[in-house]
Amino acid sequence: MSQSYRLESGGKIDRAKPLSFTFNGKSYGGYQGDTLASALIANGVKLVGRSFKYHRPRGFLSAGSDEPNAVVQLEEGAYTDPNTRATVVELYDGLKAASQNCWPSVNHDVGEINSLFARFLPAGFYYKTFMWPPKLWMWYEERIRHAAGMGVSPMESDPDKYENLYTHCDVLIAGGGPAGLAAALTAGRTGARVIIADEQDQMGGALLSSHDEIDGKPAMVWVEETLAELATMPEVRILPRTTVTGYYDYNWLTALEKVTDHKGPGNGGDSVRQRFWKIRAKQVVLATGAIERPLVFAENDRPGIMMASAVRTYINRYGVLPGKEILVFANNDSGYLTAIDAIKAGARVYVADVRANPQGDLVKQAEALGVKIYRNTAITGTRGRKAVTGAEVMELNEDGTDVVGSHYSIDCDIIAMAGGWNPTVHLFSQSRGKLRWDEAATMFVPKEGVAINPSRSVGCCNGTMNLGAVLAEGLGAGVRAARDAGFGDGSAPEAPTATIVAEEPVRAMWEVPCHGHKKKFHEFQNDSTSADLQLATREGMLSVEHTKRYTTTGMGTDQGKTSNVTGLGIMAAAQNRGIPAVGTTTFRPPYTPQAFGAITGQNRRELFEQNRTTSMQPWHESHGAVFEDVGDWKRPWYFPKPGESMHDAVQRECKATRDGVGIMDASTLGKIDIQGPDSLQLLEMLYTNAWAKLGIGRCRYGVMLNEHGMIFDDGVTTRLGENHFHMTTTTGGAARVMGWLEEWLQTEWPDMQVYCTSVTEQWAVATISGPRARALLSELTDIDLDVDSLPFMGMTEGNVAGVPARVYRISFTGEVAFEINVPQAHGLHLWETLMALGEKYDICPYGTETMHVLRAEKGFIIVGQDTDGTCTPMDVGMDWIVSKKKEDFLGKRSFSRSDNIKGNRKELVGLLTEDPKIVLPEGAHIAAETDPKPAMGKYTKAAGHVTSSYMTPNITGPDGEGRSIALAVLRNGQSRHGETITVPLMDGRMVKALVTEPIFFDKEGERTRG
Amino acid sequence: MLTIKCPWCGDRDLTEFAAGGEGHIARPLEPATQSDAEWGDYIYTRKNTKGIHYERWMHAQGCRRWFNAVRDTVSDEFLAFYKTGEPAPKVEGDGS
Amino acid sequence: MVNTTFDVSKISPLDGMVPPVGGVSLREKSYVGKINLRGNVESGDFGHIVESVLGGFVPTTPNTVVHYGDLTIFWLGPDEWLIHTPEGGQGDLIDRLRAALGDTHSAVTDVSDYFVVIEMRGTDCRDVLARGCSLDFHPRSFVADQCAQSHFSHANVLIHQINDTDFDVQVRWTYAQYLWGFLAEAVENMAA
Amino acid sequence: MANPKSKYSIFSLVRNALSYHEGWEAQWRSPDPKSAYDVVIIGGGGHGLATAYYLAKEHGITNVAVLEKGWLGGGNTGRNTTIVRSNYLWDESAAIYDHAVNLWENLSQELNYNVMFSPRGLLHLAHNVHDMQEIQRRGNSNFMNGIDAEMLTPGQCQQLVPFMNLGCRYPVMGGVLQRRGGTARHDAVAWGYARAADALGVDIIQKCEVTGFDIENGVVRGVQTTRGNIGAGKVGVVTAGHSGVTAEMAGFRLPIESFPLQAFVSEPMKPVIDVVVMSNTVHAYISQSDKGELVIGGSGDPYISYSQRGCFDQVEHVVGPVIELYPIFSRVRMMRQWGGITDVTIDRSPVITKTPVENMMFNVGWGTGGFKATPGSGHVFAASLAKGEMHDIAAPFAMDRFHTGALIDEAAAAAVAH
Ligand SMILES: Cc1cc2nc3c(=O)[nH]c(=O)nc-3n(C[C@H](O)[C@H](O)[C@H](O)COP(=O)(O)OP(=O)(O)OC[C@H]3O[C@@H](n4cnc5c(N)ncnc54)[C@H](O)[C@@H]3O)c2cc1C
Ligand SMILES: NC(=O)c1ccc[n+]([C@@H]2O[C@H](COP(=O)([O-])OP(=O)(O)OC[C@H]3O[C@@H](n4cnc5c(N)ncnc54)[C@H](O)[C@@H]3O)[C@@H](O)[C@H]2O)c1
Ligand SMILES: Cc1cc2nc3c(=O)[nH]c(=O)nc-3n(C[C@H](O)[C@H](O)[C@H](O)COP(=O)(O)O)c2cc1C
Ligand SMILES: [Zn+2]
Repeated sequence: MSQSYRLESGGKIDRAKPLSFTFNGKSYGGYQGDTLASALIANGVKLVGRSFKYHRPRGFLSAGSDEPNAVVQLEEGAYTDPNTRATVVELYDGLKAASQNCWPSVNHDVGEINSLFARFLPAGFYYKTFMWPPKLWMWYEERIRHAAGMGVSPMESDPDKYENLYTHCDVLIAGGGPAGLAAALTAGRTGARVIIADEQDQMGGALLSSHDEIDGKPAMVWVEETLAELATMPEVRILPRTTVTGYYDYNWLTALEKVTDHKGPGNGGDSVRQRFWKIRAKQVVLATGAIERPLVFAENDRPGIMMASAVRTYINRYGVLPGKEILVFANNDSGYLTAIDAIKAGARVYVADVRANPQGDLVKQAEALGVKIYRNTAITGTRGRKAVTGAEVMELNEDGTDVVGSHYSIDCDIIAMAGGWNPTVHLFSQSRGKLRWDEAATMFVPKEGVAINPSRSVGCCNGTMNLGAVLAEGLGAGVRAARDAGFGDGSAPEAPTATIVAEEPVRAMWEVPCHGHKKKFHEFQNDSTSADLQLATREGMLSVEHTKRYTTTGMGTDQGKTSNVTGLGIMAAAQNRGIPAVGTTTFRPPYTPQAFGAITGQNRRELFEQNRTTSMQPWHESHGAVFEDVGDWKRPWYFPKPGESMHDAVQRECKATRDGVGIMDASTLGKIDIQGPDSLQLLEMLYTNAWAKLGIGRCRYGVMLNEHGMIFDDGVTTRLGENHFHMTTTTGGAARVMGWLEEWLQTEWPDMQVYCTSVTEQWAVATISGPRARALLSELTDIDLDVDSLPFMGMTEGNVAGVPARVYRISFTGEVAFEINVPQAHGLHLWETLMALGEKYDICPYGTETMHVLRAEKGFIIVGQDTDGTCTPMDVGMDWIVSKKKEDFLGKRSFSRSDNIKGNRKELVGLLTEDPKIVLPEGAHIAAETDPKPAMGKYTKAAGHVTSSYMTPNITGPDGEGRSIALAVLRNGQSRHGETITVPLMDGRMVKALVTEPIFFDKEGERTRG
Repeated sequence: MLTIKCPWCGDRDLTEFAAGGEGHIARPLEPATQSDAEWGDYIYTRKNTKGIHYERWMHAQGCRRWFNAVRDTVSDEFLAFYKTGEPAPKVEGDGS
Repeated sequence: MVNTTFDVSKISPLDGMVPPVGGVSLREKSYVGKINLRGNVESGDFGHIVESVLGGFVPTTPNTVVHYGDLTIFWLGPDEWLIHTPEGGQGDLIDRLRAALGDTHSAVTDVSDYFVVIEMRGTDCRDVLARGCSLDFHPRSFVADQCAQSHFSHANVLIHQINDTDFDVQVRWTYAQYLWGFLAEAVENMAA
Repeated sequence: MANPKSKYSIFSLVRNALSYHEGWEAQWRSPDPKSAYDVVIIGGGGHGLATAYYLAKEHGITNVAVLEKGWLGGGNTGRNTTIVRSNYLWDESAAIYDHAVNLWENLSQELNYNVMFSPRGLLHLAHNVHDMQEIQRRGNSNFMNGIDAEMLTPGQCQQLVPFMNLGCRYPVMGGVLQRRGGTARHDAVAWGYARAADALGVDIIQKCEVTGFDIENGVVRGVQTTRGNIGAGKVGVVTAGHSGVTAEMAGFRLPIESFPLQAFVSEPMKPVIDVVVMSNTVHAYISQSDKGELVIGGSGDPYISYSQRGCFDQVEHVVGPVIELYPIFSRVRMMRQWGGITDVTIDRSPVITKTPVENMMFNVGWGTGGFKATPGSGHVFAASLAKGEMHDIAAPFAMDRFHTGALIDEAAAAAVAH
């Protein structure tokens, strides 16, 4: 029989549904209902992986999400999942898994050599060595990096889909054991909205592995009945396979639901693989149970050394008896439950109990069944290389600090550790709850929560271990949570009767004594031993946080679920103080690791972020535009004709616009409609220039400053009526400016009578520019386009292409230009009409690049390119735009700060390279000196940098062809026109350029006004 | 995830709001008369209180109104919400 | 020479978007007229003047919707409302509002093309909305003719519950395709 | 009194192994505070410890105490994403961060403590034309300042990170690489400085919170602490997240606000990404620690908080771009998530300064990006404290810049500074 450890009957597996799978390339069989771990154990596999540091052989420790050892690489290729706990993987047909952190194989791992040197690799050894010779560190580091890590990252894109969603409820219950189910039942009965989530595939918690009775019937009957009643409640949602991973403020929790993982890769159909829940709960009930603690004894990490409760789970839930000869090592009564179930299942069973003379009910029951009990006994060593084959035991002295007498051997293939219980207080602690150390029970239990995160802990996670009491607590918490959320009166039904066993107290023994220097692990994944903890103490790492980081205790994929408290006990002893004085480390989300893809959910690829486009987009796309990202917009960058490079296209577009007519989509500019009697007053405060004299139907350019006096946006604002303005902003600045206006209006000047409404998307804007623009426009409107009727910086309304439009004579190119605004829905119509009628004018669509070249020819700045948040209007040569008369406007006061008036500021200039064919790279810096061959690094004070730089066909060099132009900021630049400066390039070239005024084309502006 | 009570829309997720920093900072009425130090303090200097903090929020993805709140910056518990222009409520534990 | 015979066409960002197959149907409600209205209902005549034009008072309970004839009026803020009119009806209504308001401090702005409205119909609307919006749409918390501005993933939205099951979602023009894609994927994921 | 320590080396490791490591001494003592010190440093983070070390080492001032309210290195030093680089835009910043990188390069040997400084290269990505202009400007500025910078094409970026999705929503248009940038082991930095300072006689006093100052006629005379009053000739305040609180105690305010900044790690994996990659436009940065976890961070929460935690939306804002840029990490799992308190100035540059109180200097405001400066900051601050005058490199960072307007605005041109 291949599954030689499988019991003939029993367990919640479906023997009628056999499954096959492979581990490390070898095929095995299991059943529906198995986990990968239970199936491997059924097949006698004990060695699963290698530990992090020493590459020691490791097997299965637990049967749940607390597993530190049996961590495997699940599946291959695009579906591979590193670091997957075999104990939570539901078996499916065809599953493939492999050991990690070993080479060439888990059986023969070269890394095991580390184990031989383990003595030289105590905690933190790497801080003490690898320093000489210094050059070699990077070589050592590469070795260290390769030795570390565990699983292997997927190297292909994830084929699976995920989703995340928000939900709200009155009562969220984390954990579906008896406590959680009881709470759900009573909360649900009040009609409250209840969510109960459990990380396992079935509800029932510990009852799935026990023989407990409720009301005289098997406890699972109660579970079934409870689930059946819950299923009738429309407001109750039951979420199996769902881990509550994070508890954030204001009772906001995250949960990860594994929707199709259990079906195997690619078998989920169209469904998402995982669903990430973001839950806002009025009340939370934590019913997360407890995690059993290992005992820290000599050589306690061999495969086959497991948690006692896990052994019991494998027997009762999965029908697997993990060993034939089981030695239970206990410091409390719960190990006897395992002993009893194991002997009943046919194993030979021994118990070594560190307590002097245990005589409780369970002890007696076990003894009666033939379990051999060694009282006052410690395990002092184990045998077996890849699987445990036996243990050495010795008697303890009176206070349990040493072992005495002679040792004797027990042959066994499983050692089941029952070291007591740690309430699963992770979520409670994440909610900022404080813990209390219960000395008698030797456990941390919830003490007090905080007001913003109302929760109740019930059952084992509250330190309540007895099933009857667990149920009573759950039932009570459910109704009270519902009441506090506004449902029911809070009175709880009587709890059913349940199995009660009288238990004797646990004997805390954080480190089990032995003779000699044998390794005793408290942290299995990261190979941290009690000696490491003691070393940390010796080295002065007295804070628990230091010890954690020095020894890496609790820093593995299990985050120390089994190791942390035992570690504290050992530290406390080493430091000669109590566990509460040592304290815990901080519990942080997530409870168990969660896939990044699930957190992202749908927000990926096309839905990662919006692609904002204008109504003219269909035309741009069908005419080959290349797009540029500007904020979240996609804007046409240039329109290459077949075979054209970007350079070719831009030169052509630049020329065509100056010579004839160009058209560009300017719809993305921010637009704000401003109305109200105090609108003018608002503008006077926002802009540096004066606005009072602006006539109706007239436009004016303005720059906006922050209170630091630095430019942060610019644009043209038009007076539409006495108290009505239309403001434009930069594309990227639209939201910022709108927010700026609202903030001042609402918080500083609430008495100003002004309303601002964003109209960015209301208007589609086509700008036509160039000497033939007027002729073209006159073909599709009866608006009088004559210079006198519609002068430069004028605006008029009328029909264009048959739709109502506003036409602004604003120009960013220095040509006669019309910005035609129509309602967005007509934008494409307007554009297509212009293109059709423009054909005979050789109309040329151009993108943002050409716009940038043309405006640079005119010396118009781009905020954010020629300015950077450290530029005043004076710095960019716009003194003219700063009113000297206005008493106040935002930012004005900052101009007179001492640094602003000390001189030597950087100022905008033009640059013309000596060689007209060299286009200076934007960002290149200007040397402060004129040394013809300066060395790199010499110019610790550069004198400025190039902000904009282009080749243009519109300004000719000596050869009659186009040349390069640039804008730059240069210290004292305004007084340096005519000087030649040097620009050292990163490729080593030194480029000479002439400083000019920052305007290269049509200096008088005649073309614009024409 | 903080829950913030917009005085108009009620409890909403933090994600709908823009934080506005310290509240009740009035812009000097006559900036021109301010010394460099006074002006610098107005623009840049903040109480940065550890404890009870009077601050501004804006319901950016909702009704777009600014309002004020009192929050303990250690526990992150909101102690009060009030509209712009209303006087700051006195809350328990505020020593200032 | 002015050409006067333009074949004027309109487009929407949702033209050609494929509706998903599943528990919720998506459809664009095309070319609704939309007016943003600002004013102070707490002092002065604004409220009554507007009432006389609209045929009823603007809603003053936050996040509610009223209907007068073929007008639907949404509360957006304590001094801000959105009016939906039938296609093309906004121009006339803006004129009438402005004329009636005269010098009363107010703002009346055409935002018909600023927004797009997506109709969501079907029993799963709440679950679809939950896939991007943090509001609580449970029938106990959100009822017919309630509205709310919020976000759906990265998009600002105005969500309006129509009846027990159906919702309208209004979104900015340039976010409409993104929102549609998101809603459609949510519908399809739920159906899978 | 000096405290000679046995040297760390492979030999001492072997020697101690033979005695089962029973022979290692404490890396630093845990002394009770003396009644007075020549210099009291407040804040036992990397910067405070480095300051104490250089005071003792370079200025012979060994009667020094470092007072730490919690455990040393438990502030931002112990919770940062460990990115080290010096490719800052402005000359003043470049000077101080490059001073630090120069010290990083020999720090393990200097301290006899392996701080695992790993100059594996730091790549900034550009995702749009504006980004390209920004990185080119910065690269050129670095070039002028003698700081290494290489402009990379998208293809060259791909070579460094073969699985990077160049064609993502905001396509990768290029990058700038600082090869001397990289990471260091955060805890080791605090511990290494602590051990070395302790060896020179510095008292490191943990669980000692400063609650007030004794100031007479504008001169600081000592500090009040949870472990009693301690006299001080000079006081250096290096309290990162709590700089507002300490300034308030001293009677003045700073242009600083304390914001949560969160980070997280994945489960450990075999080496998969060999450089540090930062992406300002999409606000995410990533590296892989020597232990194998992906270490990931982004931008801070927008409201002030002293709770060392933030809200989950910031995590979502970071995970989204990470998956967009590196789709292979979709199935990889987040293992732990945490937050720190960052003291952020308006110009994203630190405040290293004399104060209105005589003999009291502050070195704070490093915000979201001061880990990389640790050695340089401690070095120049120690010199400033020792001489009573600000070191040349520190001088531009004085707090009066917020009055004069001489900001060193690293925020203005680039979006984030980590
Ligand atoms: C998530 C995150 C990521 C980051 N990533 C990077 C990065 O990649 N690269 C980078 O360069 N920087 C990064 N930083 C910033 C960096 O961590 C900090 O700038 C740097 O560590 C500050 O060091 P410090 O020594 O000044 O402060 P800290 O290490 O915070 O030390 C200050 C100490 O002062 C103590 N203290 C405060 N008040 C008192 C008092 N009253 N009495 C006594 N002691 C007191 C505190 O307890 C604390 O230990 C990051 C920060 C965070 C939070
Ligand atoms: N003898 C003892 O000392 C002892 C010890 C342990 C348990 N028990 C028995 O165990 C039962 C305890 O009942 P209970 O309900 O308190 O605990 P439980 O262990 O039965 O249930 C807890 C459940 O919570 C789930 N869970 C834990 N963390 C979770 C998370 N973050 N998200 C989702 N699910 C999570 C677990 O999968 C488990 O199903 C009782 O029957 C008790 O008698 C007894
Ligand atoms: C660079 C770096 C790497 C880390 N790696 C791990 C890790 O491998 N495992 C782990 O559990 N935590 C890791 N942490 C997080 C710490 O456990 C801890 O969360 C962090 O130092 C903040 O402290 P706190 O959570 O105790 O407040 C790492 C932190 C940093 C800064
Ligand atoms: Zn609101």
